[in-house]
Amino acid sequence: MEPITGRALVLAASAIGAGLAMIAGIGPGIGQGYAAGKGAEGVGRQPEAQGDIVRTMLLGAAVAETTGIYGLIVALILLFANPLIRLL
Amino acid sequence: MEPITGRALVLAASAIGAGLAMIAGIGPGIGQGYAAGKGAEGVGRQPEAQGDIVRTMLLGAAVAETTGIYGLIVALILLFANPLIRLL
Amino acid sequence: MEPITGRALVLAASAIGAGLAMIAGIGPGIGQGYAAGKGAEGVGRQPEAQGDIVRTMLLGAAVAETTGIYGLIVALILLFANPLIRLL
Amino acid sequence: MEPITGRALVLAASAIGAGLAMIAGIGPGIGQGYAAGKGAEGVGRQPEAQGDIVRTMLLGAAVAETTGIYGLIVALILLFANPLIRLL
Amino acid sequence: MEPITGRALVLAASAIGAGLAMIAGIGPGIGQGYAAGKGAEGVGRQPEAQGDIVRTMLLGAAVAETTGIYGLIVALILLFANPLIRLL
Amino acid sequence: MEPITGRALVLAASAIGAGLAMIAGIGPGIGQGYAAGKGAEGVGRQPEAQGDIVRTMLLGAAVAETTGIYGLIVALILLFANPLIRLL
Amino acid sequence: MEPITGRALVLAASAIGAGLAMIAGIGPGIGQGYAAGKGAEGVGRQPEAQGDIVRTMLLGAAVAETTGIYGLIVALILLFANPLIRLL
Amino acid sequence: MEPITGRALVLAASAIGAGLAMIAGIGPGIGQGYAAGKGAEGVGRQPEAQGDIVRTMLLGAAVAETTGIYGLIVALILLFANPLIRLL
Amino acid sequence: MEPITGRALVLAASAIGAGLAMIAGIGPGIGQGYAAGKGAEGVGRQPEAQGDIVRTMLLGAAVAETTGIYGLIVALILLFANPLIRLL
Amino acid sequence: MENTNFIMQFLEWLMSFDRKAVILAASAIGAGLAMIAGIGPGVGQGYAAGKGAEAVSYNPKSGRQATTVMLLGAAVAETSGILSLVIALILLFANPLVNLSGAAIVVSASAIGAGLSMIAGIGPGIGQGYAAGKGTEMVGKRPRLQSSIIRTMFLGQAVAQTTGIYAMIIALVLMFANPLIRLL
Ligand code: NA
Ligand code: NA
Ligand code: NA
Ligand code: NA
Ligand code: NA
Ligand code: NA
Ligand code: NA
Ligand code: NA
Ligand code: NA
Ligand code: NA
Repeated sequence: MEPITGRALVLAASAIGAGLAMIAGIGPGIGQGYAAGKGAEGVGRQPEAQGDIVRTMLLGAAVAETTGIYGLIVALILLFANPLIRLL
Repeated sequence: MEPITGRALVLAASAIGAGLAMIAGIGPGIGQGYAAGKGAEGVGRQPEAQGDIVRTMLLGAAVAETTGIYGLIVALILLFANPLIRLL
Repeated sequence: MEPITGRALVLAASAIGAGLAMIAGIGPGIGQGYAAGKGAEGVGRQPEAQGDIVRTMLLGAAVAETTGIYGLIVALILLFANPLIRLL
Repeated sequence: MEPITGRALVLAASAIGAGLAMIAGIGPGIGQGYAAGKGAEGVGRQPEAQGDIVRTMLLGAAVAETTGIYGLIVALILLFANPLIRLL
Repeated sequence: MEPITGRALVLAASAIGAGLAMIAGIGPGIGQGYAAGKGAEGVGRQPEAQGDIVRTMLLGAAVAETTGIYGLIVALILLFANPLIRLL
Repeated sequence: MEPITGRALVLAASAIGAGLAMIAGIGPGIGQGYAAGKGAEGVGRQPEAQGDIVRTMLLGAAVAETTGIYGLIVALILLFANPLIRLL
Repeated sequence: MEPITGRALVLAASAIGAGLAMIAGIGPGIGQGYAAGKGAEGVGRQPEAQGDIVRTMLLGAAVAETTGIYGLIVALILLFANPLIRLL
Repeated sequence: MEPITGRALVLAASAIGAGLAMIAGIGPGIGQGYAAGKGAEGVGRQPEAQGDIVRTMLLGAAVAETTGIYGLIVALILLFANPLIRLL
Repeated sequence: MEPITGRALVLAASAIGAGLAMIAGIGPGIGQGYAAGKGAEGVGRQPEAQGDIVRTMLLGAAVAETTGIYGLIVALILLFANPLIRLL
Repeated sequence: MENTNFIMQFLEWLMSFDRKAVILAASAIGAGLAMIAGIGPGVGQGYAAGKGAEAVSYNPKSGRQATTVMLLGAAVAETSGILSLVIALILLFANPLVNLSGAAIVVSASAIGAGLSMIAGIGPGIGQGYAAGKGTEMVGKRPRLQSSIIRTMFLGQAVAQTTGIYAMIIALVLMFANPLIRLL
């Protein structure tokens, strides 16, 4: 009969925290999709500038990805390298 | 009368964390839909550039998918390869 | 007065997790609707390109559906093939 | 039989707080994606101004990143330099 | 056997409050990203007005940052200068 | 052995209430960023009207700031001049 | 040993309710910022109509403020003139 | 030693319900601000139609206010004329 | 010492459910405000069509109101004609 | 036996109630959550209304036709709001969960899960309303192309409905064919 320990509580909260952190991914999804749409529009209008357009789109999308990555990193830390249970 | 164990608490929280992580999917859904609309608009205007437009749209949409995939991966980890219960 | 078992707690959390995962469906709904609007606009402007416009709209909408499907899959797993209760 | 301590409660709440703080990342993701789209559009229209466009886009995106970084910093403080447990 | 004290409860709530306060950062992220996109567009169209455009963009972005800073300050107060535990 | 008092519960809830109130800051951040973008666009198009444009932008942004300030005030009241604990 | 009373529970919930009510402030912040942007744009285009533009912008912004004020009033009632504790 | 009664639980939930109801105010704030921006734009373009524009803007804004008022009414009912405690 | 009854629990949850239902009001507020803005713009463009424009705006706004009304009805049912407590 | 564990204390407190009370309380919250879907149609139909007003101002002659398209498109955009209302009313007036056997906490969580699931309806509501607005705009501009514009609009709206349908299925499964209580 193993009761709920403090360790279990911290790990349970970590699972929820990891899920919450992933919600940040809404942002890059919307933003990069906007860039994709504008890129497709631009390529249709100026096919000769396709290289420049796609390169700018991808550069901007890379910048827009960062906060999604931050969320992923915090989630992976909570799941795989949980620093909180060491503080118990 | 089997009491709630710490293991059960962590697994319960993992179910909720997995659900939360999927919410990230809102972003790619909106963004890629925007790209789809812009792609359809562009193809209507420059049918001769259809190939370039659709390719750019799909490239941009692939980039916009990533944070949705991150959310899915975190959810699948919580469900199928839960690293937290090993820390109990 | 029936006591809560660990199994019940995990299943209860799975029901809530399934509900949360479906919220991802907001994204494809908005995005595909945007594509629908742009498609209707394009068909009105270039009726001769209707086939190309609708095909691009549907292709883009299919891409935008994925994260909604991910949410559905995670919900179905939680409801019908719950892997968490096997870990109890 | 180890009960849940106050320390465990604070650490569990810190895991959830860290997850919540990451949600700020939605903003920069959307905003920078918008900038990426506008940058790609601009480069297609005025290829000769590509340098200026991309530089302005990146400068503006850097400004838009800050609140995402604030969220990350608060999450990392909660995870790695938790000041609250020192107050117990 | 140290039970959960009122002090621990207040500190745990402070961790969650700090995380919630950071969510304000969504706003400046979106807004400043919009300004970045409009700035990049403007610089492409009127390169001769680049100085004025960028200066206006940064001035407006500074104004848009404030509520993100408010959220950060409230979070830092909760974490580092918690006034609530003095009221216990 | 100091148990959780009503005072502690109210103060804990105040920490969460303060965090929630800051979420209002999303609004001014988005709105003022929009104004910044429109201001930068306008200054690029009509440099001769820069003074009027910037003044109108700042006036409108000041109006848009108010609800963010309301949120901050409510949070500071909860943290520094908590009227609820006097009602206990 | 003072246990948690019903009075304390109501006051704690009032703190959270006050924080939730402030979230309404997102709306006026976005809306008035949009008006600010449109006002700045209009003033740049028709400087001769500046008086009319700004007056209409401010009138519309005043209308848009109301729901933010409602939220503030409900929060202040909960904090300073709590009618619920009288019903205990 | 006054324990938490059912009455206290209902009143506490009413405080939270009142706060939640106010969140509806986000909508009118955004919508009316959009109307304000469009009104200001229109007045700048057709100053001779100012009366008609402003009247239409205010009529539309009045319609947009209703759901914010509904939220306020439900909150005030919960706070000042709570029908639920009579059902206890 | 009167313990909390099941009736009280249901009524407390009804207060929260009523508050949640009102959040639907965000939608009509945004949508009708958009219609108000477009109506004002249209009236400025063709003042001679004012009657038709306003009538279409109001008709569309009436359609957009319904889900706000649904939310209000569900809230009022929970508050004034609670069918759940009859099932107890 | 005094339990010092606050999670166990809370769960024991919850289970001290009549099982029906816990399920009905969760149903009240689930009904409230389901209504949040109403944000979608509100935004979307309002967009259509604005586009309708705009179309009338551009082409007063085709105004009536554009208004008809606005109403058609907006009717489709109402779907998720109606579905959510139905789920909420079932939870309130014909609650299938209250007489379900099995652990009360699972049945209660199912009511909340059903409500959460319906929130997905925000998406189709906004998206279909946008399509309605664009359809209205184009029919106002090119009334002769009404049939192909409307057909494209409806096709796109149908595609945009799917995630709302998925959500309703999950809600109905949780309410009427709950697979979780079989696992107890
Ligand atoms: Na970024
Ligand atoms: Na991505
Ligand atoms: Na996708
Ligand atoms: Na920033
Ligand atoms: Na600001
Ligand atoms: Na304001
Ligand atoms: Na208002
Ligand atoms: Na309304
Ligand atoms: Na409606
Ligand atoms: Na779909």
